[in-house]
Amino acid sequence: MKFDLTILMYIIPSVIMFCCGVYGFITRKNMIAILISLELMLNAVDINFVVFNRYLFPGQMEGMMFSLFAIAIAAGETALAIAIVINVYRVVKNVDIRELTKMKF
Amino acid sequence: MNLNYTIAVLILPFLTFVFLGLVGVKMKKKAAGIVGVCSMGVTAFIAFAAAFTYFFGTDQGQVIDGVRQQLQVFDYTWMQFTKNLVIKIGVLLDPISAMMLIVITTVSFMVHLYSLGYMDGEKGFQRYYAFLSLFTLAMLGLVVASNIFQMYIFWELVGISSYLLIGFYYTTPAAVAAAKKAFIVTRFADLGFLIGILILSYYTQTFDFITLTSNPGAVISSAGGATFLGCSAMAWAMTLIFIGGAGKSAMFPLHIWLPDAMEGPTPVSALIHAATMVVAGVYLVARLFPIYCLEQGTMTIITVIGAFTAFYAAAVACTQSDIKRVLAFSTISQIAFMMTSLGVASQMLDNGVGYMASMFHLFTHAMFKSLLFLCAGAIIHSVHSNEMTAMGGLRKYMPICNWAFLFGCLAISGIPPFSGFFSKDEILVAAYAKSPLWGIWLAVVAGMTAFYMFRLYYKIFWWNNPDYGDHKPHEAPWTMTLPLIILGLLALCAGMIPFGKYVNLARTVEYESGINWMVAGSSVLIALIGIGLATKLYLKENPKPDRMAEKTPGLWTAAYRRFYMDEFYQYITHHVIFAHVSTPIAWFDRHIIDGTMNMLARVTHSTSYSIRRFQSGNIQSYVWIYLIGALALATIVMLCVI
Amino acid sequence: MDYSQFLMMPQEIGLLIVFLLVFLFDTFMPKRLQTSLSYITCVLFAVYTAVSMICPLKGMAFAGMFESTAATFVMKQILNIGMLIVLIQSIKWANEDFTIVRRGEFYELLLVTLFGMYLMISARHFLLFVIGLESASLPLAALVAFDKKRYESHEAAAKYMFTAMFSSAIFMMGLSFVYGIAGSLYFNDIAFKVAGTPSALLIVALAFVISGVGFKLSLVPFHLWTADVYQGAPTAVTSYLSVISKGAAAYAFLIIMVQTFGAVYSQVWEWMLYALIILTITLGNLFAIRQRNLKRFLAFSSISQAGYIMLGVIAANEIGMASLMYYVLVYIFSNLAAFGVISAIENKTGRVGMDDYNGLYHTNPKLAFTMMLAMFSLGGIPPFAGFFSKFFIFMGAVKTGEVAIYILVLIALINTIISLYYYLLVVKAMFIVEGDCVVPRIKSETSERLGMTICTLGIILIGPASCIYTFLTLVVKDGSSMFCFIQ
Amino acid sequence: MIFSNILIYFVVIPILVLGCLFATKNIKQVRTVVVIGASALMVLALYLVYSFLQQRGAGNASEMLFRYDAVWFKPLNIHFALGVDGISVVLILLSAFIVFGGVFASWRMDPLPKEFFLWFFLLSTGVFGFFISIDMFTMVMFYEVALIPMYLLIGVWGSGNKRYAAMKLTLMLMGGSAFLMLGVIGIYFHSSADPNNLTMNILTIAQNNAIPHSWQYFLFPMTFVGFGVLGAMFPFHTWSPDGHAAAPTAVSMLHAGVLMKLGGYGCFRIAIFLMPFAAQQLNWIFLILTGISVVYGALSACVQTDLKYINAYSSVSHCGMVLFALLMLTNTAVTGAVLQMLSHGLMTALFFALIGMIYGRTHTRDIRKMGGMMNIMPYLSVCFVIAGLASLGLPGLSGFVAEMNIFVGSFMHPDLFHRILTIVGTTSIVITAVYILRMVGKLLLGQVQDKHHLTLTDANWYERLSTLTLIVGIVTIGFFPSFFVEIIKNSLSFVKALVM
Repeated sequence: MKFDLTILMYIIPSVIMFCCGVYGFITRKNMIAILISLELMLNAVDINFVVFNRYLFPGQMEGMMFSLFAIAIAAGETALAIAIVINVYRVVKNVDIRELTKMKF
Repeated sequence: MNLNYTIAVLILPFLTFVFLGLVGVKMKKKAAGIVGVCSMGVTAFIAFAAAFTYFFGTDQGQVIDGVRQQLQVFDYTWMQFTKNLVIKIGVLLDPISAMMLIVITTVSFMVHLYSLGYMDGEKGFQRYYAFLSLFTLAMLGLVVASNIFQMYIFWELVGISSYLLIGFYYTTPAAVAAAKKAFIVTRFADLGFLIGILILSYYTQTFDFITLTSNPGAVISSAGGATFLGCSAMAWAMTLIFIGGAGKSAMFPLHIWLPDAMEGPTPVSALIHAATMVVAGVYLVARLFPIYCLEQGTMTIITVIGAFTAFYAAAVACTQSDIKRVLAFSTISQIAFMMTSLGVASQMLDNGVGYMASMFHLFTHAMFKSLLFLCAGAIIHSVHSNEMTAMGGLRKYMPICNWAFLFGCLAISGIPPFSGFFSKDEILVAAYAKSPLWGIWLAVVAGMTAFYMFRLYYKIFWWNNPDYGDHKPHEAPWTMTLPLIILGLLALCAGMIPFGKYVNLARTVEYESGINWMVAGSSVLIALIGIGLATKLYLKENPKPDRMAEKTPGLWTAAYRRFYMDEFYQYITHHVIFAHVSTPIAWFDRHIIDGTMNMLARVTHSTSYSIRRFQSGNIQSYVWIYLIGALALATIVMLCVI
Repeated sequence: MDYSQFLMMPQEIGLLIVFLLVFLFDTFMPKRLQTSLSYITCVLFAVYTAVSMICPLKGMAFAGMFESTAATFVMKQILNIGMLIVLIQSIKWANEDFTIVRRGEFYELLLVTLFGMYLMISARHFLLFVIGLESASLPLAALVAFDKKRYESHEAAAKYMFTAMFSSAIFMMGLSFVYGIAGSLYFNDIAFKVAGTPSALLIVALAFVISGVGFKLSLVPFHLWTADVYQGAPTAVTSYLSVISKGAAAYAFLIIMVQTFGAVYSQVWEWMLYALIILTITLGNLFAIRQRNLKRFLAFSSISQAGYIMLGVIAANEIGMASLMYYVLVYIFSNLAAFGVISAIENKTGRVGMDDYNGLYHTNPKLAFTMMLAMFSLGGIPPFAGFFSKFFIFMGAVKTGEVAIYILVLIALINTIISLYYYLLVVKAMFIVEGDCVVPRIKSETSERLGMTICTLGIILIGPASCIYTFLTLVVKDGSSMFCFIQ
Repeated sequence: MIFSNILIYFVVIPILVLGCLFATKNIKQVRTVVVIGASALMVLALYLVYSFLQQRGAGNASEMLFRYDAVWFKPLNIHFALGVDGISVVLILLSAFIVFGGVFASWRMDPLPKEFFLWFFLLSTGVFGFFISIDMFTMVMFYEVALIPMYLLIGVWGSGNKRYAAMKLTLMLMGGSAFLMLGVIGIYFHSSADPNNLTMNILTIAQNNAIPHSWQYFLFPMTFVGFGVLGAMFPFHTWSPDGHAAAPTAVSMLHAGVLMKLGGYGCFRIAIFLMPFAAQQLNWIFLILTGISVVYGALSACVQTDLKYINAYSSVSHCGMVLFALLMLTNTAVTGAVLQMLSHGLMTALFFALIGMIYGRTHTRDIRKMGGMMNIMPYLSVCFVIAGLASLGLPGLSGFVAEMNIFVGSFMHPDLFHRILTIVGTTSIVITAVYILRMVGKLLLGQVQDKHHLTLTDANWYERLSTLTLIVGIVTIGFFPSFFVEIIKNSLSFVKALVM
């Protein structure tokens, strides 16, 4: 496999996006912000798939299809995550992820 | 008549032992004693019959071409190590074993009889007879052993029965300690014996005495020049075997157990620690004598150790105050005589007169020493003390005992015509023949013997006349005096036997031996000097002996304390082995070895505790570790692959 | 579209039918019959399990994205058995006042996750696999949060959800790389493409993929959610998580690794797994030593068990695969026995601490006995099934013949001593420690007893009954062509 | 049919006993069941010896008799294979004796007698199973079956620091079995030159003799250390003092008497037998270790004050002797090792039984606090003395024949190094005498130390039965060693062809 310049132009931003997502996940306190970071990561994945499909394997649609499914899954995940966050909020009146450390060691 | 029946001398005591051991407790004491005595009587009868048939019979092929044959009259394979190395339980009849049969059964029977009176009323009377039977069995098995491993087996059994009998009064701490000491010291020596057997059998591939002794040259050459630490393998083997014998026969420096062993009942001392067991070492050397003959180095060791022990024990005996201790040291000294005699003997020199003398002395010594011990027993029985200070003037109260004891003393001092004279004379002859040094040395020791024996005699029967109070000493009952009389007579006349005709190294029927009057005269003279000195010092109560002791305090105390040998051993065992070997090992085991195991557990635990912060409960740190983990996986593999 | 291909997935369809029936019952059942829902579910599921036994079909569906083989069929049946036991054991809990209003959801979610696991097992295309993976894990997050009145349940759900999302993002990132390299997401196609010297991208991709599946299996260092979630979740869900979810993931992991990346076995993922196994077993054990909460304790124990299961993957041969399935089966019985006891006691007294079990034998001998059998089986003590499964999985690993694997197995074996230590701690608490037992004499429900009896019988019988292992080997042999890529 | 084979009953009977015990209601029933079970085992063992000898007498010279072979796990070629040779036969007999004695020694077990006997018989199942197996898998399985009950037996019914001791013992022994398991698996994968024909059957493996030498260097230490832990080999012996000190009487008996024999038997049957090459090449390492065990255990015993510790260290010494002799690889030494197993089994069991009985009366095991027991309980004391004498190798009792076979056999080794080690080993007979006599002297002889002891009673009937059983064994071996040597002999001629 050879990366030409065009593909890199897409891949590098997507990797940066992914890293930003990871960074956000690790540094943010607010759970919603963390969810947003997760979305960034998942979207980077989608970009990857689409770009690989478009530039490397143009004769098929596998990557595209995967992206579609991944988006759907991400949506489902987020919905569920938000539900859980709300649940947590109801109990502790807080969405700071660093407060969720009652169970440890 | 076939000599196979000789095996009965082993079976009978064994059955008696088992019988008395199992049902003895349920029996009346008297009955148990009578069972023991009768069984011993029958055993003695059989042994005598066997011995007499052997020496005087003609129809068994005992004598071929004027040489007495070694007869293997019983043979049973007990355990087979390999095709050649087989432990057999057998009966080997040859001059020395036949002679020993007589000695052992005689003394044993006397002691059995004597004990009826002596042990009367003791707790554990039945047990006592059971152990006596066990001892007799072991001792007889030892002497008739047809192979060296059988000898070792019975050797051990002798040791254990000695342990049991010394510790007979098991509630007395001193007896318990003495028994333990006796067993462990002899066990230590037995280790040498065992290793010696291992080496010997490794090279010769046989345990059998007949095979070993009939061709000693082949035995020596079988090692094929193998050496270990500069000495030939056979020299090691024979020296180690001698160490076994030295332990049993209480040679210096392994003698320390014998004086303590006097804590046992006196008849036991008479039987085991005077007449029979302690001569086992001598017997062992005699048994393997043809091989020893060819190992001159070992022979020198035997001679030196024997001669030194003889002197040492005699010196100690001069100062002891416990009558049994004196007798014990005298026993050590006398056995050392026999040992030296073997050491100086050789095939070439004088046709092995030393060998014959040694056996002869063994024979006579058994008679007069057991007599002396039994007398001592009778005295203790009536005075209730072992100490000379509690005695004196007993000749009036115990005339038979007095005469018997005097006979014994004369015999041991070598005054003709008592038996000791003849045998000791032969020993001196052999020693002179080897080297005048040994001869003079032994003659001096013989003088000392006469001195301390008469010191003992006078202190007991003369000296002063203390006030015995209500408990006047009295003559012992007939069961005790009868053996004294018989043994006294034996002590008187046993020397008259033309011993050399029956027992000699070449086992020939014809044997030239006569009294060497030169040697005999001088030795008698020395003995008389010793007796005279003792008479001067001890006949009547006087302060001279004490003054003499005060003049040489160091020497006297040292001799009285047996030249500190016990303290030395005590130091070695308790302060070196127990305190500086065993205790550190036990500590090492608990703290280092076990500590390592515990440490493994503790390290696991503390690791577990210290890594708990990874499980911090914080999702972000979880994710962080997750990511690092995934990347690390990739990195490591990348580094390896690319 | 060829509808006949749905015939290739009878188990999935059966499960869907069960799901629908439960859903219908739940929706239209009159209130007074509500308590019977749990029994109905159990019966339905049992019937389904039994019926599906008779029609093992082999073949492909959806253009080869879905494959049904003898092995997948058996694996699903194994999961079914575990599921059945979980269902039986949870009856008591589901009928509690608090849960009864929502227990319909409980069963539906459980069945859906199982469906997802079926897909994971049968997937031969990563798209289907991801769908299976997600549908197996998302409902579980809801289940973990099921116990609304307990704070721990929420915390656990949040932890599970966030880490799961993160891990699936990483996993899909890895997949995108794989796609970039291979141009296909079919397992078989990828297998041909990845052969040869591995590129850096492939190694990163593999690390990501492994971490994604390792998350489900809770391999160290992807395991950190496990303990918290196991502790926080309702016991019924914990037991489900610890056995069924883990079993399905293990099998899927094996298939992915062997069938897809077999060509880079000795170059790449053998060593990755090597490190993971050592870490997983050792750290799992080290953490387990200190635990006083039994659910948390079993979480760490299950982490280390996962390490042992992975030995079957690193073996990458038929014995390894058969042993892996066997191990999962045994593990289901052993772990569910333990959870059965825990939930029986928790339901009555609310206690899950190890100290609460002190002297349990004196008040509840049968529970203590069952627990002890479970512990022994988990610790690999004969004649219980755990011994056999451990022995076979070691044999599978050693069959590779590499010295490194011998060392790995040795490390694993030494770790069994540590694990034995903490399993014995439980036994010690129940049998040896004196003092008054805080747990009174309990009369457990019939359903609980039934569940425990099944597990006990399983623990005792599965080992010596050699036909099971033999059967699994035959099943594996049937699809052994997938090992042809292993290099 | 498997049930036509006599051997299987050695496993079936204990399992039946287990089943019956579950059904028992009171102590009387428990006792009835266990007595019947133990007696049945004893009768069976005697019958086995009888029929074994009969078969040998009829000229059946094959190495293993009573063979039975059934495929168990076909894919891995694991069989349920049974067979005994002379060594296993005598060890089975020993186990039966000790189980019998152990049942009576724990007659008054309290609390939970039923559970006690459950574990007790589970342990027996393992022991017998181990001895009758010739398939490595079943051997390892039964081996571990025998180990694990120890944990509960010590933990629940023990005394003193029992939790620590039980855990330590179990973990150390299982640690050994971890090495062992790897060794066994390794052997399996090298058992045959043909990779499709791998086997767990030790006879086949020995016949194939296909384990590459390089692998033997690895697998031999694995298996030897694995079993050596149970045989109390030097650095791995520390479970023994603690474990024995904490264990209840019958458990100590069974453990020291039988279980430690599994170690020696396993070392022989798996390590040495299957890997003769490595056994010859590597034996010097293990000879040094076991030689240390022999002397070191004995020296440690000299300064202990707890009766059980003395005996535990003495076991270390004596069991070290077993392994020591096995490694010498000479016919006589191996015979000696087997005899030593028998002898040590019986006399240690007797020792532990007596210590338990004395402890049950005086409630102390410190020899400094006791004395003069001979006056108070003559029967027990006499038994104690007999056990002691057997231990220090008195001719006529079992210890002597074993040790002499070992020493003579070891000394026949052509290598000087081995002979010197043998001499080091022989020193143990002196050290043994030291600690045995010290123990006997302090405990039994002398004055009564504690006047409360004066009221104690002597043995009752079940204690007498228990001790007598063992003494009969000790004396029988001591008097008729050739009977046992005869049983073992055929098994060794086959070994000899392989090893020497």
